[in-house]
Amino acid sequence: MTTVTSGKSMTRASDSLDAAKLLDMLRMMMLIRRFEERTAQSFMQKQIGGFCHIYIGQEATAVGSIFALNPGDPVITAYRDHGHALARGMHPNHCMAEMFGKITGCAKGKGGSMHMFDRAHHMYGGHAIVGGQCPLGVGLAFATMYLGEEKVTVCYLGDGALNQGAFHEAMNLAAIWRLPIIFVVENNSYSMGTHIARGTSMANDLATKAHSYGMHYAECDGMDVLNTYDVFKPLADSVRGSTSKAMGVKEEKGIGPAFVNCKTYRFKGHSMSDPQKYRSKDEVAQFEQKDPINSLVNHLIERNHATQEQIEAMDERAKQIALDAVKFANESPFPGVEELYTDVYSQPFGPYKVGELPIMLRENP
Amino acid sequence: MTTVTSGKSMTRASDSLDAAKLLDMLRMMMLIRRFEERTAQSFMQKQIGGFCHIYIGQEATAVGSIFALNPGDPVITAYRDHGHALARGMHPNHCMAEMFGKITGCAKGKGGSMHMFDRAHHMYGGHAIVGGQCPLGVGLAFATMYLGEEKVTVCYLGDGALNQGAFHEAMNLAAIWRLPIIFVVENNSYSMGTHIARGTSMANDLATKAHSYGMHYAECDGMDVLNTYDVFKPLADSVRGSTSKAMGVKEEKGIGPAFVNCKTYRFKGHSMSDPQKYRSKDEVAQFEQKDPINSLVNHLIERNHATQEQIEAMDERAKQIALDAVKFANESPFPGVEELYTDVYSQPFGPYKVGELPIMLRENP
Amino acid sequence: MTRELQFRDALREAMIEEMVRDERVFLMGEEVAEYNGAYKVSQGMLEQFGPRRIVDTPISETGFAGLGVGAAMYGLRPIIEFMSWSFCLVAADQIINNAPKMLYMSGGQFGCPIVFRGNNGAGGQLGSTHSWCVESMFATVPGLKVAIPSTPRDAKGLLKAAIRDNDPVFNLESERMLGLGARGDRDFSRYLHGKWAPPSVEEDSDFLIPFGVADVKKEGTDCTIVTAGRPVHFALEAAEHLEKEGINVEVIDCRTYRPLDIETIVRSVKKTNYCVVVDQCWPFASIASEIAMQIYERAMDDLDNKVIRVNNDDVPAAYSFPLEQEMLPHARKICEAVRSAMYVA
Amino acid sequence: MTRELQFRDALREAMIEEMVRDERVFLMGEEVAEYNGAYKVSQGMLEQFGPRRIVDTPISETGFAGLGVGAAMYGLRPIIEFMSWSFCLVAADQIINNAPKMLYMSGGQFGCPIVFRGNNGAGGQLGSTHSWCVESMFATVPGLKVAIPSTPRDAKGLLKAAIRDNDPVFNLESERMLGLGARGDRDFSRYLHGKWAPPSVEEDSDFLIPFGVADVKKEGTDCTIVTAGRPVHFALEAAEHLEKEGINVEVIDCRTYRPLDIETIVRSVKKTNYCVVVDQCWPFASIASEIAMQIYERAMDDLDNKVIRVNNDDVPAAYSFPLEQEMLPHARKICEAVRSAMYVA
Ligand SMILES: Cc1ncc(C[n+]2csc(CCOP(=O)(O)OP(=O)(O)O)c2C)c(N)n1
Ligand SMILES: Cc1ncc(C[n+]2csc(CCOP(=O)(O)OP(=O)(O)O)c2C)c(N)n1
Ligand SMILES: [Mg+2]
Ligand SMILES: [Mg+2]
Repeated sequence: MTTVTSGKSMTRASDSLDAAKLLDMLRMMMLIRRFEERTAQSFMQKQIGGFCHIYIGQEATAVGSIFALNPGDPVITAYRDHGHALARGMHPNHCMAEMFGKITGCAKGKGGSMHMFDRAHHMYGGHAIVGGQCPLGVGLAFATMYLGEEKVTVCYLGDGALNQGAFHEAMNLAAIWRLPIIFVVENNSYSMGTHIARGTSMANDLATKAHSYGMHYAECDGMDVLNTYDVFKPLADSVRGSTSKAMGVKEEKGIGPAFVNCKTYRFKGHSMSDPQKYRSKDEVAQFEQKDPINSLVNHLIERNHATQEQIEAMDERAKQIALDAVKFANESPFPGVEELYTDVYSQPFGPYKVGELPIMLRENP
Repeated sequence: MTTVTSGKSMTRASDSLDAAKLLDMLRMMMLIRRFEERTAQSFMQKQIGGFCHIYIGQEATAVGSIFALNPGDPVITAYRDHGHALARGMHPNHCMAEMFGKITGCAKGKGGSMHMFDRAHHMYGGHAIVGGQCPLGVGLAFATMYLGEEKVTVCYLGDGALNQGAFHEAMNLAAIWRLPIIFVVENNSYSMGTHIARGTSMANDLATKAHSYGMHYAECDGMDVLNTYDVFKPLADSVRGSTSKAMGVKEEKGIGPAFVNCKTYRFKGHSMSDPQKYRSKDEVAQFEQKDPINSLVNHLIERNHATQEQIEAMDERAKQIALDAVKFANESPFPGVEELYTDVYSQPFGPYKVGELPIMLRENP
Repeated sequence: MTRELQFRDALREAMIEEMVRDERVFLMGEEVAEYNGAYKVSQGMLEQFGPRRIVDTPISETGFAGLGVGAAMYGLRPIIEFMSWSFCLVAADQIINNAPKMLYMSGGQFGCPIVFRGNNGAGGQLGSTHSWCVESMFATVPGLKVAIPSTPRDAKGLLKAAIRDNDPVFNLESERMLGLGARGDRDFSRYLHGKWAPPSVEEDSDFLIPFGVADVKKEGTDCTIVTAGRPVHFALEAAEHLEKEGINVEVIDCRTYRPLDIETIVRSVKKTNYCVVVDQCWPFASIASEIAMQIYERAMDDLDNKVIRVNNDDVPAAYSFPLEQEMLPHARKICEAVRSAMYVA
Repeated sequence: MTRELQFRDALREAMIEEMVRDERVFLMGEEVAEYNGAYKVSQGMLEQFGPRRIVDTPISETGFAGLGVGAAMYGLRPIIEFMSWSFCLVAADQIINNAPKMLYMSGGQFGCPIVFRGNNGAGGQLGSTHSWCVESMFATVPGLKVAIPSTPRDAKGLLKAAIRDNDPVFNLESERMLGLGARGDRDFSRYLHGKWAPPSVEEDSDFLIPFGVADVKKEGTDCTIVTAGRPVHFALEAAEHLEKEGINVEVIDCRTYRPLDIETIVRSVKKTNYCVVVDQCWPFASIASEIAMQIYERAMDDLDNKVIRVNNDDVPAAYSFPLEQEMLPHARKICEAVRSAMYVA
């Protein structure tokens, strides 16, 4: 119960990844990066509205963890969710179109930046109320256990969510029922302008928080996609399919829930309207030294897994995909006002109507 | 930060209590016991309505802790609150009359068993939503710190409240601001029919929960009033008047907040309508051996602080006071229906009216 | 032959039948399993279904309400019991942000077939924090459905329909009604006989009461009383009194507030030309305000007087017995409202 | 001379003046101090008052809302900022159980002089969980007072009154209005000139707008529009359009919903004989239903047609710009409602 793992002291799971897989990881991080650059640009051009939280800097967190999962493992996160959606497999077009508020978006424009859902890819959404996704994640894990499935749910949260009651209730429920869930704190040290040390007691010792729930604790370098993978791969495998005597099984399987402190950093402001006076340019620059994409590139080049040209080509490709997504979003139509009254109820009454599924699902149900 | 104190290894604070003080403690525990017997009886006779939670068995907890406080230290608790109200100094007549729903009750019959308030005695109420009093307690402590007062707030909660988000948010706020507050879990092992081990992860190690907030932890034998006092007296004195740099002071005083695990037991059911199938008669009998009143009686007699006759006279007196309280409650009038519209607003409008203070306060403002 | 069935048994029958029928349905809440339910609604269900499907929770309403929503997104069909709806306030975000909006926010991808149920309204002298009536606050939220049964028959039929519904349903029961059916004829009231007990499972295992269909609990000619839930019984009590005065009221039980069957209400008002709306919430922006407003919208010209509403007094619930009794929308208030609506001095 | 004062500055002035006046007043909330407020309402206040009185919190709404209630019981006068009222749902129990009922439950012993304030209603494309309008849900709760200002003048006067009030006040601001006053004449609208800016502190440090006093924001003769908060601006926009059509509406700003100044509303309806009620909540059991109902109760005979209400569409708030815009109770809907109320085809 009081274990602390960091992926460093063990045989590294990533050692068994072949070059193709490593290049996939890089490709995905590049895609997220270029996609987010376009997102930011489109926001400035007022093609995207609402709150918009950019994932740049944290790419290794989503990619390193999600690559460690099986395709059917449920994933759920907070509002800073573009990276997770893409890493889980959402097509960039549908992701961008959603932010443009277009009918071709993953949620037909009804959700926006903070609410990326993709049923086909087991992405149970971005959620905008801080901490609110944690009980939902527990529900996903409960459902997989209830159905006897061999799955692990990954529930991401920001460090700011550590202070919400919902998070604590979720941790406790997961623990008493040994649910197959991993809570991942994407610990970028800030919730808006509040440094974690101002908002969270014992911020420097999240292990004790996990242990206070009797939960397995691990930490990883969220700026290093391989280290993140190294921590998540074995952890996900041991959490997956956990069962509990409390739910009536005779023999308990799996290690039950776990908590991962993923130390990362966001290179951009909290949202697009953040003047960032709470941190120094130096601090940002220091973390930019640890750019997760550069690190993986260096790793690949050192090991001759890729050439500089290949890398550049990949990056060009990522840029192109991001640009295509903007084009797709731009050219897509807005939902008609009749969409106001669809998707309110599955069994509608009065003025309500059943909606059509988003084209994303109709293409890939 | 990782201290654990239990009152056993240190010089005992209770050693310096003179016989008179010890007899006061006994008198109060006896009063609570006899008062609660009458409460239960009156409930069976349908003179008391609603939910009614009897404190019998837990007397040492309220008495041992409250006797360690200064008169002005704020106290707040949950719905099992008769013992705290009496220990804090509320007249039994007003306490009983409240449960009878009479105008002479501490809250003019508007609050009932679960809501015992006494402004003159710094009793900030019993509160009926599990865990809901924890943020309020933090607010009391914040106010005393804000005003620069030398006070400590004691916030009681049941073990069931450990699972509520409100409790966790309160713990964190208290910790980051070093508020002068002691959270006291009256750990009677059950929330209704749920044993703590079924509802709370790491139920056997609450120290880690406290430490996960960087909070001082102590535990005491809540069946032993002297041990309880021993733990609370030095603790209250070191928490009292704590200050915090976060609030702008230069030099921090006090040890900040603390958390006490007070192991106790309720001899009666959860409420008056509990068939108690979740625990064995043996278990109850075993704890009855540790009756807090008997223990103190034995202690006093062994040390020749009192004779058996004196003790019996005290108990007779307690019975008489309880009986008088019932008589007082019985003979008091119900509030008139015009009371429906008083005390809704301090600055009323429309149909509302300013209320008169309860006679309890008019007599002792 | 009418079964003598308590309200609590009807709720239990509904859950058991649906759990037998559909493996995805489970019941979760505080003390629902080993304790057999704080109010014995789930008595025996742990024994029948085991700890996987009848799940005791810690006191963590945000946690287990949200768990239910997540499980529903995954395809299960949770029944989440709040020991009292008063305790749902600590879970408000989960039940009114997540449950009703998931389908919309996800563009139709993730529905939320979940039932939240428990005691609503004043119990007996529980004081202001424990006496919430949540229908006014929550029926305003698009995405939810709200049922509020008044008899064992309706309790069973509505709850079964709720469990089969693909949308989130709030089922508002009443601690004061759980024992109805066991206290002799007073409860059955001569108006309700046929409408009292549901068919047994042998007779009809698919006995469902569809949402949005109001029920005329007592026919009458002189004045329409619109209500639902526990106040139906206040209204029937008032009907008995008024009958002695020669006033023959019609009592309409909305059964669900969302959807609201305004057609049935309007039809009755067009017949009686007088209307009283009774609801157990506080008056301001209440269900009663809404129903009255909708009656004006659709039948103003048929009204021979104003619509009169009867609510809780606009004050927090007091503990003291006489105060609590007076606060409720009780029969005497309803009688007065009907007389006043009908210009009877 | 009217000052060019933004809504957000008016809120800040109110807080600063009251904090200078009364040492017991403090401001607490997320990002209110070092960040100078997520929306710059509290800009500079940390510098002026220090960290004891301008307090940054973690994201713990239940914790700090409850803290405020406890501190108020002790005698302080907290101002608790919710970055958005949408986030108050996680604190619902503290704000609607503890704050408004403490005085009652304690039999008058412990009052709760506290202000909860923040942005209410749709921001700009924030989606359904971030676009709550809480007035319908919360104005139903006895023990609370609810203010909803529409101009910088009212914002200052009402907030100062709220801070001095001895009861819990919910002050419902609007992200869409914080910048009003900086965008040129459109905001000032020719109807509002005199009613725009409050006096400066030098002119009147006790400038308070009493609760329960509605304000006729525009006089008119043909139809009464009753509203408050942001929709006042929709109504004024509608008024401009309608004026061109020869319809001269009267726009009444309730300013507080609880207490509600029904007299002023009724007086106007008696004059115009037509009425439209506009509120930014969802229609069912809304403020609009309530106000309409009260108008029927008091002035039915003076109405020459039904009261028409304009609300948000009865659907969750969508993110997409055209959907969100259409959902709101905007000027076009109001114009249509007025025409229909007045039988103008
Ligand atoms: C309950 C609630 N309170 C406040 C907010 C406003 N808010 C949105 S994001 C945020 C900061 C969250 O920080 P963190 O959890 O660390 O995530 P990060 O932005 O760093 O990814 C705040 C306060 C909210 N969405 N929900
Ligand atoms: C939020 C909430 N949920 C449920 C309840 C119902 N309830 C009242 S007391 C109780 C058990 C509490 O147990 P504990 O905290 O251990 O206190 P004890 O009764 O042992 O003193 C429950 C579930 C409540 N009052 N509030
Ligand atoms: Mg963060
Ligand atoms: Mg207990």
